[in-house]
Amino acid sequence: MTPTPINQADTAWMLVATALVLVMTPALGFFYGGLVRAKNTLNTMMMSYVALGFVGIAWAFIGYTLAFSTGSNWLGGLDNAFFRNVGLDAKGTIPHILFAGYQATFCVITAALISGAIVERMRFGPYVAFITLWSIVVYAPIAHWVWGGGWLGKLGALDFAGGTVVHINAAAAALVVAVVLGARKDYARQAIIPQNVPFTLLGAGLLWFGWFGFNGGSALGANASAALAFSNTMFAPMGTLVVWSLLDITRTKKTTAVGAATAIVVGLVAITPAAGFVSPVSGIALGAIAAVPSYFTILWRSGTRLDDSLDVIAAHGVGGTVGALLTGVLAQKIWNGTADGALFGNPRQLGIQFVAVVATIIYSMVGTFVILKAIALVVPLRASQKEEGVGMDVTQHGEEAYSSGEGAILVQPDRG
Amino acid sequence: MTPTPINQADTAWMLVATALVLVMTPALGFFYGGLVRAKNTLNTMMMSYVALGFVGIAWAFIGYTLAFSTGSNWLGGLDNAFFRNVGLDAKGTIPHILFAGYQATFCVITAALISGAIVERMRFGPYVAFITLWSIVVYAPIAHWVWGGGWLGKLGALDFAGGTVVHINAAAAALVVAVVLGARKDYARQAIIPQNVPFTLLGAGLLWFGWFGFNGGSALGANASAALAFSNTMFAPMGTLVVWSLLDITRTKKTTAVGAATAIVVGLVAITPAAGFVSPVSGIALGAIAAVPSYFTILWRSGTRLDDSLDVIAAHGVGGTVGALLTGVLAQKIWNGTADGALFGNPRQLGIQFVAVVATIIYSMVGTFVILKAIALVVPLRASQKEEGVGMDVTQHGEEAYSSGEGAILVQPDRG
Amino acid sequence: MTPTPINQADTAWMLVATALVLVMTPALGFFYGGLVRAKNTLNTMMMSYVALGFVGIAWAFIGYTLAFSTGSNWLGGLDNAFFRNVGLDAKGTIPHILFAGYQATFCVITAALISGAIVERMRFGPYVAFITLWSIVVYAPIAHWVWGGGWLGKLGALDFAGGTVVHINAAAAALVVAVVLGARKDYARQAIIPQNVPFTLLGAGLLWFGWFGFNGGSALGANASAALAFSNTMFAPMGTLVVWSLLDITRTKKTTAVGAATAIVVGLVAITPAAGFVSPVSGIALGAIAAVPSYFTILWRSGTRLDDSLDVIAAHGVGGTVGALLTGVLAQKIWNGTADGALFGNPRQLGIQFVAVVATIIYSMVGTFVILKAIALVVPLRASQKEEGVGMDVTQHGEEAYSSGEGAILVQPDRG
Amino acid sequence: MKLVVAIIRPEKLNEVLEALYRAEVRGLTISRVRGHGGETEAVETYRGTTVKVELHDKVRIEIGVSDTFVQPTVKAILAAGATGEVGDGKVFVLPVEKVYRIRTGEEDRSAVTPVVGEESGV
Amino acid sequence: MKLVVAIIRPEKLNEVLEALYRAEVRGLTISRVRGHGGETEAVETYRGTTVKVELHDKVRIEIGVSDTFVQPTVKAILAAGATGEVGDGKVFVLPVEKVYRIRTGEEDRSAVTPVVGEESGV
Amino acid sequence: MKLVVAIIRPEKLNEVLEALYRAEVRGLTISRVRGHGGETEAVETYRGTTVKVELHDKVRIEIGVSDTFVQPTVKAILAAGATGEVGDGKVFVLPVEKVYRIRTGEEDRSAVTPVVGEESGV
Ligand SMILES: Nc1ncnc2c1ncn2[C@@H]1O[C@H](COP(=O)(O)OP(=O)(O)O)[C@@H](O)[C@H]1O
Ligand SMILES: Nc1ncnc2c1ncn2[C@@H]1O[C@H](COP(=O)(O)OP(=O)(O)O)[C@@H](O)[C@H]1O
Ligand SMILES: Nc1ncnc2c1ncn2[C@@H]1O[C@H](COP(=O)(O)OP(=O)(O)O)[C@@H](O)[C@H]1O
Repeated sequence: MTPTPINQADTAWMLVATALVLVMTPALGFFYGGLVRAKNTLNTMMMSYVALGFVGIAWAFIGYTLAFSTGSNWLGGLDNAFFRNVGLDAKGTIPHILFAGYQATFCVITAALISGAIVERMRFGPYVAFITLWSIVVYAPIAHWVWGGGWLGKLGALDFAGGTVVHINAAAAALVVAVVLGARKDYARQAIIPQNVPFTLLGAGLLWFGWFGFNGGSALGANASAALAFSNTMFAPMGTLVVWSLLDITRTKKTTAVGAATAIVVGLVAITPAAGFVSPVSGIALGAIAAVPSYFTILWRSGTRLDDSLDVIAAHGVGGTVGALLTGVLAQKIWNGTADGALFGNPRQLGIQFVAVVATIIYSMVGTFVILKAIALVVPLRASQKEEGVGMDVTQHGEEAYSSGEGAILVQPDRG
Repeated sequence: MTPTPINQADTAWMLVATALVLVMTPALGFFYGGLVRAKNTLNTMMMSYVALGFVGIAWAFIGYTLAFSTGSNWLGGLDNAFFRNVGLDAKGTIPHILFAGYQATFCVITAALISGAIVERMRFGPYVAFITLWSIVVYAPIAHWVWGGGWLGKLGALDFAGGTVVHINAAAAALVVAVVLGARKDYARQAIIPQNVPFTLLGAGLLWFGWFGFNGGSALGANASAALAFSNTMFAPMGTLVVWSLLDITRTKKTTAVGAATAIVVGLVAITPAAGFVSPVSGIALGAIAAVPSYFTILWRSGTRLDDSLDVIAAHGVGGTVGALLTGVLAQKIWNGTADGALFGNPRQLGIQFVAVVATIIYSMVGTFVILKAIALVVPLRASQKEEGVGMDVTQHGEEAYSSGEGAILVQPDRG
Repeated sequence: MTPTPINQADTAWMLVATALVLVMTPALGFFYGGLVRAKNTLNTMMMSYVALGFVGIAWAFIGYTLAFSTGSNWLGGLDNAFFRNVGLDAKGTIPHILFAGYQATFCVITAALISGAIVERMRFGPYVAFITLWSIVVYAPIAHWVWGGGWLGKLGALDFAGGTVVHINAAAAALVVAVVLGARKDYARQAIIPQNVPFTLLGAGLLWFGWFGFNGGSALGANASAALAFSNTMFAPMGTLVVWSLLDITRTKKTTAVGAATAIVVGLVAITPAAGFVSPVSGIALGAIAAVPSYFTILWRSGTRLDDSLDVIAAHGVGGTVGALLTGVLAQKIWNGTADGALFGNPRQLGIQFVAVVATIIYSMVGTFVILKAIALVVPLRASQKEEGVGMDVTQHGEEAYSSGEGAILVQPDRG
Repeated sequence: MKLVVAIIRPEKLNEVLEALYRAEVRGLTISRVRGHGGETEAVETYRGTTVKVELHDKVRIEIGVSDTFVQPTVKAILAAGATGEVGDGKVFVLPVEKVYRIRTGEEDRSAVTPVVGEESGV
Repeated sequence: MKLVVAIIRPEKLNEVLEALYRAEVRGLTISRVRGHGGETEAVETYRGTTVKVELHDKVRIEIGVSDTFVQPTVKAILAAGATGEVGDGKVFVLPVEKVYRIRTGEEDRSAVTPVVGEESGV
Repeated sequence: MKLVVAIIRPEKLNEVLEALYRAEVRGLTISRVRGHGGETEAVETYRGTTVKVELHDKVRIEIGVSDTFVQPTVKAILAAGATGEVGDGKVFVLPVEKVYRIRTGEEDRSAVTPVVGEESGV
């Protein structure tokens, strides 16, 4: 297999971008893990970390080919199953295997994102089964629709780095899982307070860092498009953070750290579909605007019985939808060489974006529901009330996050 | 806007360098946040994180143009206000917007650095107002003087990555704020002990990591100068760490972890102005030498009434000054192609460096003082004694860093 | 010194790769630091951090030249002592000083790896002396053998990024140090439980991130080989993580977070020698297979009197050996352009790999033993029982990791 | 004067606090403790090591009350703290010789009678 | 023998320790607790949720003293621990039947008399 | 009924628990505390600041026992908790007026008699 020529500079950047996206999954583990109660810390983190194993391998075996190999409008073929024919020759301007690895990191984090809706109560085994199947049955097809040569891409839907494929998709799934599982037993009865806000801030900081690879890397090379996407990924969340802080101050006279961490993520989500399509100033505007609906969704949601525990819907669903639609408004051909949005004389784009959002939501919800019900036929999805009370760390993993070792008796090894 | 050609390899490196510098601000939040008391953790971290919002947006709107667009010897013009004319065409060899984004990260962290002098007592609103104004009124002009075509650059001042613009500047401001605010009520009366030294070590590790983008990226391309700056950024702090540890052992028979973290930062600060100008061996020497004055400044400072709480002056002021002056001593034309230092036959360079240091200190102190007093006319800068006692996390942000949720009663939402 | 031409894209990638490997040492500090008891947190972390000082400087002064300058089959010469003649001209396609810096990060982390075997009991001074000497006397020669033009390289031993030089080497040393020091006083008598599993997960995540530079960078350029090594570094540990989780479930009905973190490291270790030599599918297989022996070695080891406290031998020794040998089995010329393994018609390669493994183990063990005994002539290696009881943080560093400041009385400064 | 010391389940804390509130008990002090009783032990595994955790998280409540308040206080705790499963905890009533309010130096009965008044803390 | 149990403000701990030192009280044990009294409640907000934190950080000091030491001990605490604002805490004096020093098995009075002697701990 | 309160070294906790187990003491509650006694102080340095840490980590054990169990309980603690070096801690025996088991409302003796029975917790 003699590799066909690759562009070295593009390869250099995509190597880095891939590493950056990979680190987002641990970062997500910390973002989420800081927000739960101490007795569920490890379980919440593991919900992200484990995706790096099972979802990643599922991607290598079957997900990649379903998403990216030549196939129909709806699904890829099996040419690249088990990474067959995925070698060092160029796909675009970079080695094919690097492209496949880059895309793997997207699939992994998308699956992990869902966990925010179901922390502190879902049994770990069924969770692993769920995200693995979901990555194949739900993620791969939608990725194919938009990026793999499927119908949404052909329709002209703009999704630079995954507003629909990643964020809206994950949020739609999150909604379904949260409803199917039901609320935590203490939800809306007791105060459930973040155990470690610094971890959440750390997660937000590392997510931002990794997101440069997520959006900037989606240009698939070290080019002007990457620079644009990169800059928008910097400035849009800055705008979100400012507006969010001002909303916080207006409402409660205080800016919160959890709020700041949330704002960063919302801004990153919202700019994701738009990153390479809109000008930097539009990017700031987009980030600033996106703060508002997500902010108020969180306020509203916490008053309902919907225990979307870490607000996946508000951050990724609402943020992603606002971003996807505003992409259809603010896109500029002079910046992206591809298409204008409604504000620049092409209202049709907004319609296309709308179709993409709706199609993604419907498919994701149905697919998620089917997978969950299938698993529930075999094993119960939810931990018992008692397990929930004791905490998922001890009951699911046999470990505690922070331990002083008091009163722990050594049982094994007793051979020594 | 058809982009003029960019160098792809330079772009690849500068994309990464920008991401690296951005992550330094969260890293700083952890470095600082570990050193305060638990009740002020979030507030301290937020002082860094919030700069990513307000200072970043101020930079996009006005700071960048004042620093880098064509103007006078003293200040840039308004050509690039609100990122007007900042597009994908090349500035140097990389897209203009990427250059602007790279520089944004410098402005953000410089503002955040100041917070180390005023933790555990400054009200959050005035703090945000202060750093935002400061980034426009103090940072942008000084950046213009040195890097934007201003008088210090013309004079021949060598500041590779911001010894004066960033570190001395921030430290001079820190001195003024610390004096204007006064010492914490418990300062020099009670032992104030770091709440989480691992966080400080984490911050130091991530700062080092990010600093490779800070110094290496200041070459603005993937070239030999970047490699030199990069290597110096690795080896100089190693030298500092060795000398600092030996000083620690000599004085107290123990090496401290807080000391190691501090040494790393001091070494990084000191090499910053010199990074692309001196040989690797000179870099090690510079790092080793720089340990001494900062070490003893910390010892001395903690015996005074000057509550520069996290020793911004010792680390960034003294470290930065030592670095800036030694740049004037150790620079070598055969390594940098630009200028020799005093040791290599050009004593005049040392004089120029001295002028740059003094000018920066004076302007920064005056500017800082004026901004602070202006804000103090509108709102009090300092939290009340009682708020200080209770802690800034609860009083400024309505949150606790670590919570077990005991005795927390759910008030809202009561609609559900 | 006019620099000879470098490849800019290669340089861009190697700048990043170097930064990535550097961050692995702090990451290791967190991986290890989370696994010990709270009273030894800082000491354990410092064992990694301090290597960034002393070992790094030893490398610049003498280690690099012994490893990489022209010399005999057994050892390099002194041409590059104190970085003489290490400038900006190209070594391969990147600046020489960048190459030297990249290699420095390998030496640093290898030394730090050893500390996992001796936490919670070794005095800090002797430890620093030990790793510094070790990096010169043991690491530099072995690196020379394999990568610096020495006999193992000439023999045709395949070690892409350090399976023998780094991991087996460190593990062999770890075994000797653990035996020489003896077990912790509480070992196998009390339950010794990880103080902060999230730190361990954080460390594992950042190690993975940094390892992309470790393996991907070992291609020394942004080329197809880097892409292959990079992808294997992603997918192999995914395979390990899956198998490890399944072993955990089979044995205890629970997947553990400490196990997941360990699995990631084991997978990374195992793929290290093979990364650029085997196909992605072979990489996954290699990662999956490597889980088994390390898993059972940990189980077995904890039942013995060998207090290899954080299982350096199981993770790095066994994992590295499995990887090195499987490299000799699974290597494919069509992927690496260099050599086939046993499975592809070249059984001799397996023999060569075996020689490399055995030679490394023997030299490392002997060298380690001699250094330790030499130091022990001058100072005791081990803390007293009482110091061990009180904890190494207070006794070796005069600090506590987490402090609330209760009952701490300010002694100095009393001048103020 | 008596000191009522109760060991309860952490998850029952809020209910107990509410019950005490309704019983007009205003002042109390709590701390996190770990207890051993008839509860099943948890088994944890860390790498090769298996560990039996014999102690369970509990909350200790300490309430100084004047004699007439002892019965209502104990009743409130018993009612709100019970789940019926092993591990609910215990209540101890200890005799107290003297109580002082630090702020005023008041003694005994008046030391534990709450003053609703000027602000303090946050 | 008596056991003096004091609940004080954490920020007053150092002053109280010093006062006790001057009163020649040498042995004591402290723990972090959280208390509820007349203090104003703190309101915190986490995303959409508003929470009222009714418990305030306090420090609990436990001091075993022989009878003649009770008054000086209590006085020291009252003097050093008071700020005059609600939330200063309480002191309870409990009867003790027996005290042992674990190291020697000594009982009662001699069990709480400090020995300044050989080293221990660090 | 009595309440035995012991302050011991953390590193001795496991041995003491075992000794209590052998003495057939089943129920107890522990908490992390910090103590001051005759122990040497630790000196710590943070940047320019030197600090004397006067408090040492200890564990507090609280055991409600019926009168006949007091002696065995105390003996077990004294035997297992002693190292002979300063800092081993103290045992206090306090009178108790009443004990309740929260789960059942049982009182006194039967409140502290362990039931080995149905599961609970994990
Ligand atoms: N004798 C005792 N002294 C002190 N605390 C006790 C005693 N017995 C039980 N406890 C505390 O009460 C908790 C529950 O006790 P347990 O006997 O298991 O419950 P139950 O009373 O429901 O049978 C224990 O975890 C421990 O904290
Ligand atoms: N009856 C009580 N029993 C136990 N602790 C109490 C009692 N009353 C108050 N406390 C403790 O004392 C602290 C301060 O009490 P509070 O009544 O607010 O103060 P003050 O005595 O100044 O009016 C509380 O936070 C609580 O920890
Ligand atoms: N009078 C006391 N009241 C309460 N706790 C005490 C008292 N004296 C000692 N302690 C506790 O016992 C621990 C050891 O006490 P110390 O007097 O140093 O030991 P020893 O009894 O071995 O001389 C102290 O750290 C403290 O926690």
